[in-house]
Amino acid sequence: MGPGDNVVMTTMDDVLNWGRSNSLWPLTFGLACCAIEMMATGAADYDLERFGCGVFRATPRQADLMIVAGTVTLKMASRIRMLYEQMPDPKWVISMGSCSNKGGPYWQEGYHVLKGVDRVVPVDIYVPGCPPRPETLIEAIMMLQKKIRVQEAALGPLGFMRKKA
Amino acid sequence: MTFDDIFSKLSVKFPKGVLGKEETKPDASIKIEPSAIHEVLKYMRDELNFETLHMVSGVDYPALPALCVVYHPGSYHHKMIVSLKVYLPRTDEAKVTSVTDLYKAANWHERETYDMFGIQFLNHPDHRRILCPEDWKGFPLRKDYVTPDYYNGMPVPLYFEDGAPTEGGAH
Amino acid sequence: MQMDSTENLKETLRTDELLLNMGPQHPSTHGVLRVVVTTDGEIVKEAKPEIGYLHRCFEKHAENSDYIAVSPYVDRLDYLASMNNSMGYAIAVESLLGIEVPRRAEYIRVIISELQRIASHLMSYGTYGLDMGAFTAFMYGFRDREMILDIFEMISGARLLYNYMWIGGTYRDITPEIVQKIKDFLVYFKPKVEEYNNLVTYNQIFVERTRNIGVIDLKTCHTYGLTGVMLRGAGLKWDLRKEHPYSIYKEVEFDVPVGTGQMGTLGDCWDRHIVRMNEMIQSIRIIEQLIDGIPEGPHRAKVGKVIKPPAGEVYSRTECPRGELGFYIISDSTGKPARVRCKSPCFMNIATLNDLSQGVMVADLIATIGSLDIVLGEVDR
Amino acid sequence: MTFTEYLGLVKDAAFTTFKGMGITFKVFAKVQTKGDITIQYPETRDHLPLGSRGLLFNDVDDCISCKQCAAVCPVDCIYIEADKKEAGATADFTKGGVKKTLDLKRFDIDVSLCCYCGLCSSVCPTECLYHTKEYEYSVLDRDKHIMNYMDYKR
Repeated sequence: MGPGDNVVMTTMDDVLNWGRSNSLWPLTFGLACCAIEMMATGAADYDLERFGCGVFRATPRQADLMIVAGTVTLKMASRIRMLYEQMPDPKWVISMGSCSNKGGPYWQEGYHVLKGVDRVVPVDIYVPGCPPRPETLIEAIMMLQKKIRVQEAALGPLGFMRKKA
Repeated sequence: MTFDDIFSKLSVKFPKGVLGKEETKPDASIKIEPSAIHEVLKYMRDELNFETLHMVSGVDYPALPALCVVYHPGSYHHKMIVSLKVYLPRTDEAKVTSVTDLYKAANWHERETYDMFGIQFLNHPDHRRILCPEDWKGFPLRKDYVTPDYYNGMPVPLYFEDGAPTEGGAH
Repeated sequence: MQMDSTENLKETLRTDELLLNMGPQHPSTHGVLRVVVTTDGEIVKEAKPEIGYLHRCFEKHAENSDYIAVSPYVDRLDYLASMNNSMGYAIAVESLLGIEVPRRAEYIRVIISELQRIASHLMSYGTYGLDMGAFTAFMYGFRDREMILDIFEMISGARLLYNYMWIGGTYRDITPEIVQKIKDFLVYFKPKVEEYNNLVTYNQIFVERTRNIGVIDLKTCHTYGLTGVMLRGAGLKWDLRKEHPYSIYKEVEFDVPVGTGQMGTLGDCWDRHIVRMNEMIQSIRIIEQLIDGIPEGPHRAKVGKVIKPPAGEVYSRTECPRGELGFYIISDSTGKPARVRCKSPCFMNIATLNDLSQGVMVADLIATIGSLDIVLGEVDR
Repeated sequence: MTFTEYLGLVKDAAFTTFKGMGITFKVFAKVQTKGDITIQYPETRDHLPLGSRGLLFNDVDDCISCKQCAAVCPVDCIYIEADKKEAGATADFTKGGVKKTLDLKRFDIDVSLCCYCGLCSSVCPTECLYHTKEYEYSVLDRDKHIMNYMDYKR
C-alpha cells in the first residue's frame, strides 16, 4: 500500500486487479517456432483457458496481453510497435523465447533480426527457452497475474480519488 | 539420360554458349556463357523435357573474383536435376537475362538473388527486393558485407565493437 | 427514363477497387505473411504475397558456422518438421563427405521422420480446420500431435526443435521403451485418421468450402517448380521416396496417394487435403514395416569432432511434408561451408498464390492459403 | 417441400442433435472416470523423460576448463575465463579423477541466447555440463538470465 492510498482505493484496486488478472486476453501474435508452442499451450493438453487467458483475439483493440512468440525481424519491428500502440491500456507484454528476449541464436550474424523485442516495446516478463515448454509460458502468465494483483489499478476515471502523495 | 548426355547435347547445340564442365564432386555442373543462358534453358525446356526449374541461387567467390548464378532445372521425365552455372564479374553491374518468361518459378528466386547478391536480372517483370525491406542497403550474402549499426533508428547488433550493449530503441 | 435511372444507379453505386492489407499479423496466414489484396467487392482481383517478415539470415549463419553447428539452424527453418529438415541437411553433408550411415541409424531416421510427417500433417489438419471455422479439428489434431511430441521428447529431449539427426547418424540411440511407445501410438492412431476424415474431410460444409477452389493444374505446378503435396494433389504420382529413394525407402512398401478430383476439379484444395490425410496412413504403414526390424549396431558413423568435407558441390533433396527440400552446399575444404542454399518448398508454394486467387471470393482466399500449408520460417529462411 | 419431408427434416435434426450430444456425454463420462487429457499444470506436472533438455547446469567442481563447449556452441553464449594455476597450489582433481590444470574463474551461460541444442553437453569430457529438467525460470529482469555457475556450487 502506497503512502497516498486510502481504504476505498485499495479495495477498488483489489477488485480491478482481480478482474484484470483473471481475464487476460492475449493477442494472436505468432511469429515463428514459439508460436507453435503458444498454440499448443492453448490446445487440449495444457488448456490456457483454465487461467482465463485462452481467448486469443485477432485484433489488438480487444487484447490486454501481447505474447511476442518468435523472432522479431527489423521488417516486423515497426508493425509490432504499431500493434502495441493500438492495444488499449492497461496492457502487458510477454517476450517468449530466446529470439525475442535477446535475438537468441540469431544474435551473431543476424543482420535482419532485432536483438530483443524490448528495443521496441516495454516487456514485463521474459520467458526462457528455445522454444519454451508450454508449462514455462503458463508459469510466466501466472507470474504476470501476480504482478497485476499488486499494482495500483484504479488510475483511470477514478484516479482523482487517489490522494496525491 | 545422364549428365554427360545433357552436356554433349548442349555443347553440340550451343558451341559458343557452353563454356565447359565443372568437375566438382559429387555433383558436376555446366558452365554457361551469361548471354546464352536464356537460349539454353529454353532449349532444355522445349526439347529436352526439363519441365521445371527447381532453384536459382547466387554464389559469391571473392577469390576468383566472381559472382555466380546457379540454375537447377529439373525433369520429371528423366528423373534428374542439372546444375548450370553462369559466372559474372564481381561488381554492382553484374547483369544476366531473366528467365521468368520461361519458368515462373524464376521470378521469386531471381528477386532473392538480387536481394542477397545484387545481381541484376534484365527483363524481370518485378525487379525489387523480396526478403529485406525496400530501403535496405547493401547485399547481405556477399562475403564482404558489413552489418549496419542502425536501421531506421533501431540498433542492429546486440553489442557494439567495444562490448558495450547497444542502447534501447524507440521507447 | 428507365435507361437514365440505371445510369444514375451506376453512377451512385460505382464500385471502386479496394486495397486490402492482410497481415503480417493475421491469424489465418500461418505466420507473418502479408498479402496485399486488391478486391472488387467480394471478388479478389489480385493477391500479392509480401514475404520477408521472418527473414532470419539462415544462409549467412550457415556460412559462418561449423558443419555441425548449422544443424540447429536447419531445425528452425521448417519448425513443424524439423526432423525431416535436419535429415535432409545431414544427407547432403554425408554425400559431400562420402560416408555411409549405419543401418540402425537409417532405420531410426526413417521411423522418426515418418512420425514427424504425421505430426506435421496433423498440424496442417488442425489449422486448416481452424481456418474453415472448425475449432474441434484443432483440438483433436493437437491432442494427437502432443503424443508424437512426447515420443520425440523421450528420444531427443526437446519438444519442438530437436537437433536429433546429426551428420553420420543420430544424436542418441533408441531404447526398447521408445519402440514400445511408438507401437502403442500406432495402435492408438490408426483408427483416428478415419475419425478425422469423418469429422472434417467428408463434412459437407468443409467440402463445399474447399472444392473447386484454388485449382492447380500440372502445367502451373511445373512452371512454378511445385513439389510434394501440391504436385500429388494435381495428379502426378511423384514422390522422391519412390523416384529417387534415399536412405532405406527402397526397402519399404507404400503407396503414393494422389488427388483424383473426387469432390470437384482435379487439384483443388480438397484434393490436397485428402492427399495429406492419406499420406498419414502411408506413414503408419512405413513405420509398421520398420519398427520390428531395427538392426543392432552403432547409431552413428565414426565422424570426427571437426567435419571437413573435401572441396565440392552437392545438391541433395529429400521429401519433406511440404515438398522437396533441397540443400545446395558448396564446400571449400575448410571447416565451414562456403555456401548453403536451402531450396524450400513453401517458397514456391506461396508464390503461386496470385495465380490461384484470381476471381475468387475473399473467404476462399483463406481456404487457398490454408491448403498451401506454408511455414513462414521456411519461406523467409 | 411436402409436410412429410418437413417432418423428416425435423426428425433428422432431432436425431443428429441427440447423436452429437451422445458423443459429448460419452467424452464427459470418460473424463470423469478415466481422467482428462489436460495436464493440470501448477498442481500436477508432466513427467519429463530422462535426458530432457532444460536449463543447463555446470558442476564447476568437475569442470576442467577445456572450453570445448564454448567452441562447439552455435550461439557462443558460454563465457569461460580460466587462469593457469599458481605454482605450488595443491593438485585438484575432478570426481572422475582428471587433474585440473586450470583455475576456473568464470563460467557464465546466457540462457536468453541459448538455443538448447544439446551440442555443448554432448562434447563435455567430464560430463559436468548437462541439461537439467528445470524449465521454470521466467524473469522480470533479463540480466538474471545470465547464469553464473561459480555461485551455484552444489
